[in-house]
Amino acid sequence: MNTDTDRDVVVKTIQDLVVLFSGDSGDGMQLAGNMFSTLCAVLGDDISTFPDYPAEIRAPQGTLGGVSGFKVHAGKDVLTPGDHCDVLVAMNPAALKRERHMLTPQSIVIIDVDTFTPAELKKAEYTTEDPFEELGIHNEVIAAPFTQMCLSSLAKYDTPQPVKLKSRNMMALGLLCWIYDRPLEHAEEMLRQKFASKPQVAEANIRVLRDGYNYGHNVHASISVRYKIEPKLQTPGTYTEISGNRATAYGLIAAAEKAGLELFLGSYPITPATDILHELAKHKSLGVKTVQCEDELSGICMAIGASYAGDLGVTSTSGPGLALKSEALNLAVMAELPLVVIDVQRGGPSTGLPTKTEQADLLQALFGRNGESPVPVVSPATPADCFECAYMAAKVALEHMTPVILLSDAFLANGSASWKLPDLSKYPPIAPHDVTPEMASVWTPYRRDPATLARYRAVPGTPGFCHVIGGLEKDAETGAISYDPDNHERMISARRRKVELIDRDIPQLSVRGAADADTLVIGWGGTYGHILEAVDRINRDGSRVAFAHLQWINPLPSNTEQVLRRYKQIIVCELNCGQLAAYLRMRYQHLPEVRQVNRIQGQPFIVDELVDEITNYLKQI
Amino acid sequence: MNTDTDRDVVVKTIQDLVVLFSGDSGDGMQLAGNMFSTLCAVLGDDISTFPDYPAEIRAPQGTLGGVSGFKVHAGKDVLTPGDHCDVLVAMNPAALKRERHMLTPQSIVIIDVDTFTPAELKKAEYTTEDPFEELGIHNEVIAAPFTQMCLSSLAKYDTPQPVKLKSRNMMALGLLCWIYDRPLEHAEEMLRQKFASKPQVAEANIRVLRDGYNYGHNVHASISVRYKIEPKLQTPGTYTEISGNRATAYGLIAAAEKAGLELFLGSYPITPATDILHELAKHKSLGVKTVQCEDELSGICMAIGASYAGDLGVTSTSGPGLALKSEALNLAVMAELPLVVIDVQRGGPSTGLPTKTEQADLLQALFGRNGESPVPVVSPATPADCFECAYMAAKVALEHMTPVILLSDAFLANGSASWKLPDLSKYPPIAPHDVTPEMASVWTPYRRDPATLARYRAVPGTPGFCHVIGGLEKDAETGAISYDPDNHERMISARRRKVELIDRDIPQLSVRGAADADTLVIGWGGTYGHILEAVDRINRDGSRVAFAHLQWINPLPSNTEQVLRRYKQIIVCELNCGQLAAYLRMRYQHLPEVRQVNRIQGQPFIVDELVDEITNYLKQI
Amino acid sequence: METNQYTPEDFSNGVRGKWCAGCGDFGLHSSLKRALAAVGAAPDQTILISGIGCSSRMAYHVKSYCFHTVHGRPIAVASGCKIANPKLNVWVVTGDGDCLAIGGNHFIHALRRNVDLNIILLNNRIYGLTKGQYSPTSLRGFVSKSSPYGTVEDPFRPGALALGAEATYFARCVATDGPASVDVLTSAAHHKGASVVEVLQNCVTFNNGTYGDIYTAEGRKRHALYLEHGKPMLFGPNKEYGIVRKGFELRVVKVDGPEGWKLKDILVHDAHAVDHTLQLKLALMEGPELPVALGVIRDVEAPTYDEAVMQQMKEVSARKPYHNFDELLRTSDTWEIH
Amino acid sequence: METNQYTPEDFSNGVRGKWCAGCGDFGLHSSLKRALAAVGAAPDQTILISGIGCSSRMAYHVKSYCFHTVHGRPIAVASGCKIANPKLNVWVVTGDGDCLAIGGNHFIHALRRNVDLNIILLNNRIYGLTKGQYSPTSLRGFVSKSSPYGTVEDPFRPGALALGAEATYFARCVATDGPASVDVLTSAAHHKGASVVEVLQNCVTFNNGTYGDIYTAEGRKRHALYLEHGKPMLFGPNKEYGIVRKGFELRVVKVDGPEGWKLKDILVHDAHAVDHTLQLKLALMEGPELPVALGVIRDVEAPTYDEAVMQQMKEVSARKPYHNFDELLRTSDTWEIH
Ligand SMILES: Cc1ncc(C[n+]2csc(CCOP(=O)(O)OP(=O)(O)O)c2C)c(N)n1
Ligand SMILES: Cc1ncc(C[n+]2csc(CCOP(=O)(O)OP(=O)(O)O)c2C)c(N)n1
Ligand code: SF4
Ligand code: SF4
Ligand SMILES: [Mg+2]
Ligand SMILES: [Mg+2]
Repeated sequence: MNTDTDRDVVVKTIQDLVVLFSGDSGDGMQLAGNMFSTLCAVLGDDISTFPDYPAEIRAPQGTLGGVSGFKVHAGKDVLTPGDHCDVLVAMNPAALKRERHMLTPQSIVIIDVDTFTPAELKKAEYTTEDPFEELGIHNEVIAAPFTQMCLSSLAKYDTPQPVKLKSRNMMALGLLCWIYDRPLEHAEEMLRQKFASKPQVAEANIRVLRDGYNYGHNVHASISVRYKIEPKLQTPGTYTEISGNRATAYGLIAAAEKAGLELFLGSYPITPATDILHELAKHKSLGVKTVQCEDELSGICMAIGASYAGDLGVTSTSGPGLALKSEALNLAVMAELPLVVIDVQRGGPSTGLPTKTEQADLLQALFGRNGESPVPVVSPATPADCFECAYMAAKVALEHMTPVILLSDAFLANGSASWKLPDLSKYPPIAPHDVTPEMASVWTPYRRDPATLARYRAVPGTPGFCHVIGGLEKDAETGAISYDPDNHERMISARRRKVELIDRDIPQLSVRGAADADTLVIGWGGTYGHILEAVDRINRDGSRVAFAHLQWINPLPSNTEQVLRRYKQIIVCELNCGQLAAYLRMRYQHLPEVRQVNRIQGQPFIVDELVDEITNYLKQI
Repeated sequence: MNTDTDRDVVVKTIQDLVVLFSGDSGDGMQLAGNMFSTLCAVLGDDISTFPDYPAEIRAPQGTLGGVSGFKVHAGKDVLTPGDHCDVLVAMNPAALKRERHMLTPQSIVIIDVDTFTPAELKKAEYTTEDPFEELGIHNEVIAAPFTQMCLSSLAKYDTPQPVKLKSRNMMALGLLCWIYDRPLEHAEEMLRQKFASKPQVAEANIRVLRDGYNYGHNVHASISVRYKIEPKLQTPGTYTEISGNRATAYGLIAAAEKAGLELFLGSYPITPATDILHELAKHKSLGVKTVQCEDELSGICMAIGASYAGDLGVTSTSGPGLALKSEALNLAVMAELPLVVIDVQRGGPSTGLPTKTEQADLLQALFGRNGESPVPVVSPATPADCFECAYMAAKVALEHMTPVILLSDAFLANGSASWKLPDLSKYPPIAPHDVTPEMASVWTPYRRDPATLARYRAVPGTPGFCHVIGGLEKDAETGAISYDPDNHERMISARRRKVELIDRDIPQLSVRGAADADTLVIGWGGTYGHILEAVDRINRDGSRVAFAHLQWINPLPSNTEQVLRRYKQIIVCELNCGQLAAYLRMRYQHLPEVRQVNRIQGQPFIVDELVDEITNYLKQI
Repeated sequence: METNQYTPEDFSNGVRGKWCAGCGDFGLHSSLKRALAAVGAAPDQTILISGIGCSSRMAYHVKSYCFHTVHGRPIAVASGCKIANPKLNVWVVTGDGDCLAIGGNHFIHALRRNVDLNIILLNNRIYGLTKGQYSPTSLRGFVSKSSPYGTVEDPFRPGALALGAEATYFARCVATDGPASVDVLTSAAHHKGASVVEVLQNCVTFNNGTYGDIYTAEGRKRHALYLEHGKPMLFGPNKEYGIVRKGFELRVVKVDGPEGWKLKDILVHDAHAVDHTLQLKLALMEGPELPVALGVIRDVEAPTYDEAVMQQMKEVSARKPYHNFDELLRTSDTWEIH
Repeated sequence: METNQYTPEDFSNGVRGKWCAGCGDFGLHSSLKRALAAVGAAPDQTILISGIGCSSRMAYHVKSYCFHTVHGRPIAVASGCKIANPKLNVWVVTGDGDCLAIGGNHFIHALRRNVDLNIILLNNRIYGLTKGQYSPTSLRGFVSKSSPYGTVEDPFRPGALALGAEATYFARCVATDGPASVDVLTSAAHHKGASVVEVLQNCVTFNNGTYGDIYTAEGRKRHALYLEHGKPMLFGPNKEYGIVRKGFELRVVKVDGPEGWKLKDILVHDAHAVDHTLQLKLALMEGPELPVALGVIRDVEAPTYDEAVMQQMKEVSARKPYHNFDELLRTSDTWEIH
């Protein structure tokens, strides 16, 4: 590799960097972005990524509807994929147009100049011949002839031209690696692995990648700066890059192993949850059973059946699927069986915005069932936290004999971060709440553990515990069907109290930020990074705000009320119309003023906007 | 008929009367009760009835599980079926045991003494031979040999004995008619109608009925008092007796006629909602189409399809069915189509207590769907109010282009009251929000009426309005699929605002009871009568309480907040764990103290208990 | 019947059935306990899953691991049980509404997948528990509470639907026909894969007499064909009638009668034939021309889903280098930070 | 094709299909517009209902009253439309996932009820829109994102399932086989009752080549049997092969070949036969022994649900004394208070 001693180019050291790879759905932007983020992570950067792809199957090539993007934020203390980008790679005019709002005056734009033809401009609905003028972009532009370069790189191969052009993304990646000083070795290794069965393809891609890198070197006269990202001092250890969906799958696998059970997933494919099914389907060597069911109802019912029969039963879906599962979920509530229900939220209502993110299933998760039906709800803050939450969800389900809902979202699910491999031996044990042989003479199905009110599971096959459970109300003592008024009230309250008692197993709510603040900002789920960044910035700028983030929403951490009452105002930030805010008011009377910052646009928060709105509220007390 | 001049028996005039008919499932208690209530209503009494039958298919004859009851409250200002009974008719020992808690020291007990044999006592799990002593019952008992009397009444017929004994209930009814001075003519007419196709059966029953009446006359020495219920001055007019489910069906029929549409019901049978399907299935001569669908999902989807194609689409179910319908309900939210969804609530969660009453589906109705999904919710206060609410639900659905949920419950559905036949010409018009030919050039599917934000329905078959709608988010202007962030936010808020604007069409919240009260008692749905009776009693007893009852829960009447803020404390009474209370807190910040009276026993409130709990709270401010 | 260590009483939990007097469910209940004993698995190795309906109340009257689930879903729940633990015997008790109305989708998919379940479909052509609405098996024109003027739709024929959904096993019995029911249930249990046993069951309360004289021993003598694998299809009080093929049709003929048909002309039942043409025709036979087929109509070997899952797990396990979570982690693309 | 006032262009809304280049949905899209024109109903008298899937996107590309509903439910929604207004032409466009996985129950019940819908089932044996999971029609062993080691279940055969659910109409065509598709779709529209058209459709992106050479004109010449009612079942480049019955089996023979089979021995297709034995066998034919049947396999008259509902309303209306709400009220047991 040609690593020269940059004579004419200024090398700047920066803290972090946001690159947005953007192009047509067929341009391989997800791969380029993914590889770039890994290259950064390998060098010790924090990373946060955000893929944003169209819901359309295949919008016509070159049109605005077909633009697919992948944002990578890498560097020090990276919490979000970033509101803006430092570099926009636009592989065609449509990409430039769609993503122009991501630019700041300082951003660099890299385009494949070969695609800026009148025909392509027309497809992207430009009305003039000067796209930059038309869009009012006055940034530094690197107009690289990626198409031509890619073709000449691969001149010696006799594959058809459209196939060759599939490597254009590597040209862009190579150039970026040169500008940001990322050595290519690891990237080449990744390509070799990805195309292990097609070495020719790997070789071609590596060739283009190197030529892209060299192009940077050769033309550096036209590039004013090169950058070095200041390395972050990360905790030493072994790292990988992980998406939220994969972390969720891993958390379940880890929990099943810890509990000594086999893992059973009953699921029906649905965006953006399907990758959990895909991931778990691979791991048959770990005793993981996955059944792609005929529908969502079957998905949850099979998981309930598996759980009844002794597995760790899990079902995964997105919002519309959770709606379909709600009737059967109540069976698990009533039969008091362990079950993990994963809802990777997307834009709603109905089919809504299937590939976009949103946090609008919270009230559905809490209340979307007939009758009084308390179900624990937990929600991860980051892609890596999906691992922790899935693990805890399974632990709570098995130990407290209850279904648990895990509320992830499209942003967490598809986004990724670097992740220090966990040491499972350090994780808390998981003890399924099963009968022991001694109980045989006294056990009845709804006898409860006085400490947790969990009933004891008698797994079919266990000698001496034949019994019947089901969806009808049962006598607390005998387990027989009961329509007795007092018994019903007793059982309703036991089911409720059982869920409340889980608060002993979950961490207290902790508060970050200014200690003497009057205002508490509170959030939940995948908005964590954005809110934290906003709060940090506000505190750095001299105002004082505290910040708390809820992982468990039902039960709430036992100190929640006390924390909330400490402040003069509470600002709840969420990607819906105010569901957590409503829930907090519902739970606690006479709270301090609850204010709301809500976005419901299918997109993550923009930190700038959060800062503005929170700051505005600060002025109002 | 032998109407004598009661020489030895005291005749007392009373205000009202509660009779509880109780016996084995096969003893015809529902029929006897129903007839008695009609006889009272015909004489001008207010009535309120409460059937309470077992969920078991057929518990063994004579056992506690097989007891079936029917309570009739008749007289002046009758609001509920009554906490206790003035007369308990117990056709067997099991009935006596099951219903003993309904007795006050003044109650009269009428038994069929022929059934109090050792064998029957054993079936009913008595341990001694003196059931009254064993149960501690010291009331006045009329021990009538109904069985023997019935057999001798019918001696001349050669039907088998078990068939003859099916008329035992008429013996009891006849006796009651004598004691409470209800002439038999109307009862005989009812029997003739009921058994129109079997005149022999009618004749036999009439014979037993008359003999029961005469028995009262003949043995009056052993009955200390006869009663006369003071007639109530009801509004003159034509009356009938109506159950909540029939009133619901009638309200829909009336609304469809008013709107000039055909009525379409897509439904799957489920207790206690099935009678709505049964009732509507009869009325094909009114253009009512009913489809018994393969499941609840089909039920709502067929109704949506019918609504799309121009009918008034309705689907009816109970809680578990509402859960199953929730995904498709969101399609109606997103497609903005008119639809009435009826949930006759029962005890939950899951299959729960299928024949018992409960109000625990409120939060499910409000929030049980993925995404931000506002749906109007209305709930009737009495069986007759089911008519008004069904009518209004249809009106709102058609005029505001939205699904509407009607929350009835088992108590309302099966209970009945006398009902003055409505004059449909006095009801507000219903104008489906359909396109007009002039709109053809400017119309797009999500163009809205500025006054209501309702879009305009273009019914297939209308020339010039071909279009596509669906569950994906759509552009507000063009109606094309849109993933645009701002458009999504705009549509979310339009859907929300549209529902809020319905408050212009619904009555203001009115307050009854003491004008200077510090405490407001508030309720919703079928608990109306019980709460009102409790509040009236408290006010009569010298304390001061105001009372408001919510019919519309979403949107809330526009003056709700203002009303609530007038008081020092708000007591929310409901048959759940506090769902309306939670909702009010969620909706309005810093309300006065919200207190709760909750029962969740599968039974209506007991007025005495309401009085106690409310009175207790009164002491606390 | 095999001899083994369990008796029908071992599967009795002592709770008396709460069906109406004369309900066919009583008959099936006693046959089921006898069949369970005959199969020979212990009560605690047996799972019985039901949905909601009169029929589904069976779960309260059998001593085993019983789960009374929600309406329409027992087959899905049972599939989860069986796939989780293929060693257990899993039974489903369901009704025509539970299985074929709300549960139709799970029914057809379980058959297609061939999950090793024993599905007892108590077909009374009515919704009993909800007190008398027509069901997907009610005959056209049937008057019920929800069809006061008669239905305007044809019923499913469970055999046709099952075979259309790739069923490997289908059998039929009459609820009150004890010995034949026990035989069929036992055979269903021995079949590896999804077995459907359609039980013709009379609902005395809401649909009395729906099966006409097939419901009586006398009627069956004349109008039922008890199928036996490998045996000629003979029926009638003296087995004097038989079934023959004519083109693609079936016909009833008198053996040794004036038309000259001989025993050798009579079709021989092949329950194991993979092609289901004749089996389907047998399942669809009905009066007055043809007798009603009882017994095991189809019973074909095919890989079961639950075993195939286990098999695949074994194979993959043997091939893959990681067998616990820690090893899984090491398969990722990782890097070290020092 | 009939001549009438509408052209395929009248059913075009000008929005270009967003399927992958080469997707079979394009072919069906153009055949559908041609069939709609051939049927002769106006665009605004036509309803097209779809679920969710690549195939279901059809709703955005036809000018008529279109409703893109939710996954699995288009047949239920369409049934409501048709029963509400039987005068309209109601089409359903659905996929193998939408119709046979999540939508399976509505599919079988709509067929049983015989609601007059025209159901176009685009069968690509894959979930396209969610980017490549196996479907209920994927062949055993199929490797996909959700079955990395191959599936362990057999597929549905849509013809068998449809006929098992009492379908009165079943036809099959290949998405790219324009004229034959137009014929079949037109015939489906003319059929009174529920018609199922299985369209063999290639998903170039996730399941390319699943139909082998049947997907090419050349392959069909050799391996497809185009059925025509009343015509002998002949196929092959020169129609030199035919189908004959042997017992309950079908066999391919060479006409006028060495084995001596004559044209008169060849089975004649009877799409209108009520007994579906032979039709089912035709629907299930597959290589290598047998050709794949295309065209109208079954087309039988039977009362439709929507018309029967209307009929019953008329009859009851003529009998009942009340015809508006006020008259209904008067039928109750009432009394006067003065
Ligand atoms: C989700 C849901 N929908 C509807 C019901 C009401 N329901 C209970 S059983 C039943 C039908 C039972 O019919 P079937 O399965 O034939 O059983 P049978 O009582 O005839 O034995 C219905 C509609 C329910 N319990 N749950
Ligand atoms: C309730 C629900 N579950 C799952 C999905 C996700 N989903 C959308 S389309 C689809 C499968 C589509 O397959 P198919 O019907 O065969 O259509 P194709 O794309 O192959 O044409 C799935 C699983 C959804 N949109 N809604
Ligand atoms: S209603 Fe019918 S099916 Fe149910 S228990 Fe009674 S007789 Fe049996
Ligand atoms: S994914 Fe397959 S089915 Fe979908 S549009 Fe592309 S080729 Fe067609
Ligand atoms: Mg039944
Ligand atoms: Mg498909």
